[in-house]
Amino acid sequence: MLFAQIMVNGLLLGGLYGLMALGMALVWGVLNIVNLAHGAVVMLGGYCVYFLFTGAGIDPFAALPIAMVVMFALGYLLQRYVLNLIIRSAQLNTLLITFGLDVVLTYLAQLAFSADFRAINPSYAGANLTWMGVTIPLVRLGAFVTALILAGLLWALLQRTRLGRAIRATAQNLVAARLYGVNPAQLYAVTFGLGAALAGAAGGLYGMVSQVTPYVGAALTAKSFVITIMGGLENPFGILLGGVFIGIAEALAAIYIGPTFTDAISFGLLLLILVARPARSLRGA
Amino acid sequence: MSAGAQPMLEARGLTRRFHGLYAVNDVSFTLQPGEILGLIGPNGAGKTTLINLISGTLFADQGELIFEDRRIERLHPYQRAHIGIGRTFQVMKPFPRLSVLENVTVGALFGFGGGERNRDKAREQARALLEFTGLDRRMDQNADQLGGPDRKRLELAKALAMRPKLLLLDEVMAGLNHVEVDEVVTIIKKIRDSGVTILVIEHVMRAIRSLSDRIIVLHHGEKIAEGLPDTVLADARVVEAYLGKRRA
Amino acid sequence: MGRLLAATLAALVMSLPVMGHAQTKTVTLGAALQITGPDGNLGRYFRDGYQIAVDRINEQGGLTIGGQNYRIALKILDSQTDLNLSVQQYGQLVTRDKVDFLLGPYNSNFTLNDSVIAEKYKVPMVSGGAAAAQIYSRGYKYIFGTSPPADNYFGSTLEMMTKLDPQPKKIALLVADDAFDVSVRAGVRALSAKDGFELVVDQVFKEHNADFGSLLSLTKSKSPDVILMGGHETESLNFIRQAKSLDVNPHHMMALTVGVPSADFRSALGKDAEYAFGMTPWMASPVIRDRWFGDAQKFAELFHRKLGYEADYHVASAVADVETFAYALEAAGSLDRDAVRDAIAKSDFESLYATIRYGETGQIDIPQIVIQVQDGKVVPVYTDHFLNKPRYPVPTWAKR
Amino acid sequence: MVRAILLILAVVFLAAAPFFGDAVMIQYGIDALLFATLAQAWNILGGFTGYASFGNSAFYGLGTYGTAIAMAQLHLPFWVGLSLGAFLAVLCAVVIGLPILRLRGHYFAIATLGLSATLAAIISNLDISGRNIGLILPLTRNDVGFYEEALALLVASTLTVMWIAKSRFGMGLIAIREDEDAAQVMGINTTFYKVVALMLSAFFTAIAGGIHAYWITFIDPASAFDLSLNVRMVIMAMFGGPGTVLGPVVGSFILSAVYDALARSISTAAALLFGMVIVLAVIFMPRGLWDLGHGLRQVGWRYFLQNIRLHRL
Repeated sequence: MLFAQIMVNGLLLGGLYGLMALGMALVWGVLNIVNLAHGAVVMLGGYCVYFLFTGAGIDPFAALPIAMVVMFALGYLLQRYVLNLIIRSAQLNTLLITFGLDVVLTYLAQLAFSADFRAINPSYAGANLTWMGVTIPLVRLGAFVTALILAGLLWALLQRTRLGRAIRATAQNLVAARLYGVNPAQLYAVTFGLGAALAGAAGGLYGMVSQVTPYVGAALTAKSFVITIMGGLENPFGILLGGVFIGIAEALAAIYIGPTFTDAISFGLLLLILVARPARSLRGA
Repeated sequence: MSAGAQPMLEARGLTRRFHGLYAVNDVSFTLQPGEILGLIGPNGAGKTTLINLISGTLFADQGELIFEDRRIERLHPYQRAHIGIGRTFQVMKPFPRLSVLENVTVGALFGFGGGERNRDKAREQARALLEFTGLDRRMDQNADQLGGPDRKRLELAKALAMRPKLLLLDEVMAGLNHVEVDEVVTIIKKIRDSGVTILVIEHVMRAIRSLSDRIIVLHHGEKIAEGLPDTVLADARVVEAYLGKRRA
Repeated sequence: MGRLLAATLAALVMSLPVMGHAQTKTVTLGAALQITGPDGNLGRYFRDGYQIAVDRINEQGGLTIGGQNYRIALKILDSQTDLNLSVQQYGQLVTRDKVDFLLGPYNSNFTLNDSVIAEKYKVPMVSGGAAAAQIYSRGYKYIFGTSPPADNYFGSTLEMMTKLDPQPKKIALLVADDAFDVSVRAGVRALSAKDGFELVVDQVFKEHNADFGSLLSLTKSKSPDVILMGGHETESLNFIRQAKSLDVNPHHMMALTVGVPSADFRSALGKDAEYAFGMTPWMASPVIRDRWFGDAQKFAELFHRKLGYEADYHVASAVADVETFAYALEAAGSLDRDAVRDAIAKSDFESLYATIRYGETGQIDIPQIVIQVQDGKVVPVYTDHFLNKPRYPVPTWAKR
Repeated sequence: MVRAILLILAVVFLAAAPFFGDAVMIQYGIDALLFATLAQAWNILGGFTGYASFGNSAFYGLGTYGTAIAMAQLHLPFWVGLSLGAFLAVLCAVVIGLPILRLRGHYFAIATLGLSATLAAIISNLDISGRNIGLILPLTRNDVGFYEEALALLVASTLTVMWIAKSRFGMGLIAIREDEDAAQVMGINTTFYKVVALMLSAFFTAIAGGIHAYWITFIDPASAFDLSLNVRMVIMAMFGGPGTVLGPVVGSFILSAVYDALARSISTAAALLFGMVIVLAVIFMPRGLWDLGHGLRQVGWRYFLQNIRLHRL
């Protein structure tokens, strides 16, 4: 019974992890930017939902789309007017600039919202249902389903729409993208915006199961890294699967190895996977 | 090609697949000391892959490579460079933010036998080679500021600086005008006369005909013809596979 | 540059009144606090606590040291929760800003590092926010602390548990792996062996852990009577919310080392904070007398009026730190650091925080008052006897 | 020649500085010198081969813990601790360097990041390293001594880089940075070269960590394996000029001073401004001060616009 419960915990948590990594994987795969400010955007999404909930009384799940729009706008502007300026610069420079952005966003959040922690706490936050002796927290279930829906939407967008095809073509090479008649600067900004929107949704959900402070970003960025590497850059559902894998691995490790080993496990797995993969398949990316 | 002569390089049944498709399939040939062997074939025939297999940039899935009595198919690229195999790249790989002189100095510092240990001496050797290839005017420019023809020359000078016994040339004349092609042909002949064995991939037929002692033809990864230039270029299969395709 | 200028001007203006009284001298206390950065929400308690104490003492005529009238000045720097910067800033306070004495930063880790500066330069430091045993067990002579020892945090809670009906037997103990909480754990293990409690769960989790799913499920499967949890506020908050969503109910009660006394924490939890047991070494009670503020309750009211939020034990502890210097300076009769250091070691006075007496190692030892959230308010329940009736046993999440 | 004399004068000046400056200057100096060493050590691999390591904080942590374990747990002298730390770091560089130096670009960066996080997590679970609580080293009141040690280490690492920049070995590293495939076929044993560069980098980083540990007297996993420390090494090296001899040193001195001044005068917004400085620096001078110097001399202020034109989409 404990085992089943642990598996369910890991699965549900993993869905949220996966959603968190989805935006990072999209931006990484298409724009070849490893966005160190990703966690900061997740954090801002959390604040967004928090204020919509406490300030305007909007249900947190209903507030998710609004937060996504706001984060899309932020992501669009960041890419269009900052990141696009250095996109052809050395690869390390994209890491550095997104690190700088992470610092800026974090400290702006600290100035605007203070270091107090904010939990998004709707009346049903602690509700759960029991099924065959396993307790399923409703909010986490909701988060998991949301992750599935958003991954599905992203998949459909990439596969079924003209915009999506242009984005995928960009991932292959920039020249191909021009054939779709899309302005690459615009396309880059839209892609980054989509990534930010997904991060924003993840942030809202994260605030419901945990809490938001200006400083949660770095840990979430690190987690997203691990999952992105696990899931690969190709398929949104692969990313979700990566998240679930890490979620379950951590949940099991906490019980059967020791709760202080969760980080050792997830980062150890990251290292192992990178080292074990055939070198050629990782080259140049 | 007398049976008694010791070949510089011998390939036996070289095979390399990508995602299940054969890029090079069961190719065998020999290369005699002091010879210039032309390697031709249509785009995608596996020419560059073959050079990659010889230089070690890629490992063969099957087959043997014998260089001067020595099995080399499992050697790393740098080890092959140390025993005297040098190459150029079709997609040129200069060190973009180094000067032309430094680019060539790298070749002299490493290459055959591990190269020259002293950086000053290596630089002197490089300077001499730049004069030989006609690049001495551009010595202090960064490699990424060179135009196409000069880049080709640089590619050649870098490979020569390694003092190779066997030189693999991958389309060093593509994009050059007539005058420039003739210059390069002269240079290559001079290189051969200095005792270097050469394998050359080329699309410029005029050049390949005048350069090569022998020619082999690849098509879909397989060797379809081998022999003297005039004979091979008249071969019906070659005309169909290669020339025919070019005209289409 | 403009800001720098403004800051300089402000400093000049502030120092004007002092210059006005030719006979009044100044003694300066310095601290590098976590005003911004991840610890910013607790760092500000210390900033505000130090400031209100200094202001109050000055308003009431300052101090008389060796027959000379003194005012206290306070120099506070923001370490931005950057450990390296914090050490540097303490060095700067001592050697460049020439402060006379040091007040501590928040949290054990920073104090461990910063007290090295105090020891190096032989400047007494009184710290209000560091309980870990390690700080005081190094044999350092210049560090004093007004946080009670971590290993006794659950002491009064366990004592209370022996007197409750129904009597709890099985304890689930979950603590973070930082210095403070590991000391807490050692204390609970020793005490529960003595009092005959059984530790059915005894787990250490990673500091800053955000997900307690596995640990809570494990706890649930062992059906303990009591859950004792030790971690930072963020961890405690996650722990309670996730306990609810996973329907984890100890049979009788749940108690936490930190969080319950802080308004920020309770408001983030809302109704879910109800029934939680916690602890504080301090309550805003009118029976605790103080030379400058009258009593603890009056202090709390003044603090709320001035700062707009509720004082908790961090603030009271910070005030006690300043008062320690006030008393010690008057006792020493000079600003000589070694004389003041010896006077601090001999401290024995009533403050709004507690009776201040430093032990052998320099750390104060005062009991924790067990508190419980009842109808949204913090109610003191137990010290060495019951103060108020605890709501016990605690109902399950479903029955609330 | 003039340059050599100037450099020697600069070192003599720095060595004499603590006898004239006050205690804060010395303290600030120790930090700045150690940071410069870290930037210089990062430069050996990152600047010359272009492999951006985020695992130097792992070497720093190993140096820190080697020293601390030797001194606090085994009661051995400082120099034994330093050697132990350096040995552990260099060993780690060899063992882990072989597999991860095959990875390129972002994948290498992330693998090294994973290395650092994994080591931190392991250290925080070991008894000998004091678990997550950390270790306390004996207190020494000798900041001038620490200052001179830090300076000596910086000089040693800079001399090493100077040698690299002039040697055949360094030429090999640079060739790897410029085009690794080409470097290989030209006869450079790229794996060997990269591993040696990583080992050198690990060595100096670990020693810096050990000195810092003894100076600060308290270490724990969070401070020993601090990722932001690694990011600072990268920023300082990049700001000064990666792959140059003095760029990382000058860059880190300038950034340390800027950060210090910001933190002192406008405390609260310092980190925010520092973040903005990074963003602006990447946009307007992506190749560091050295290149900026050349660029300004050649094209003046248009250098900044030229960078944008060169690197924008």
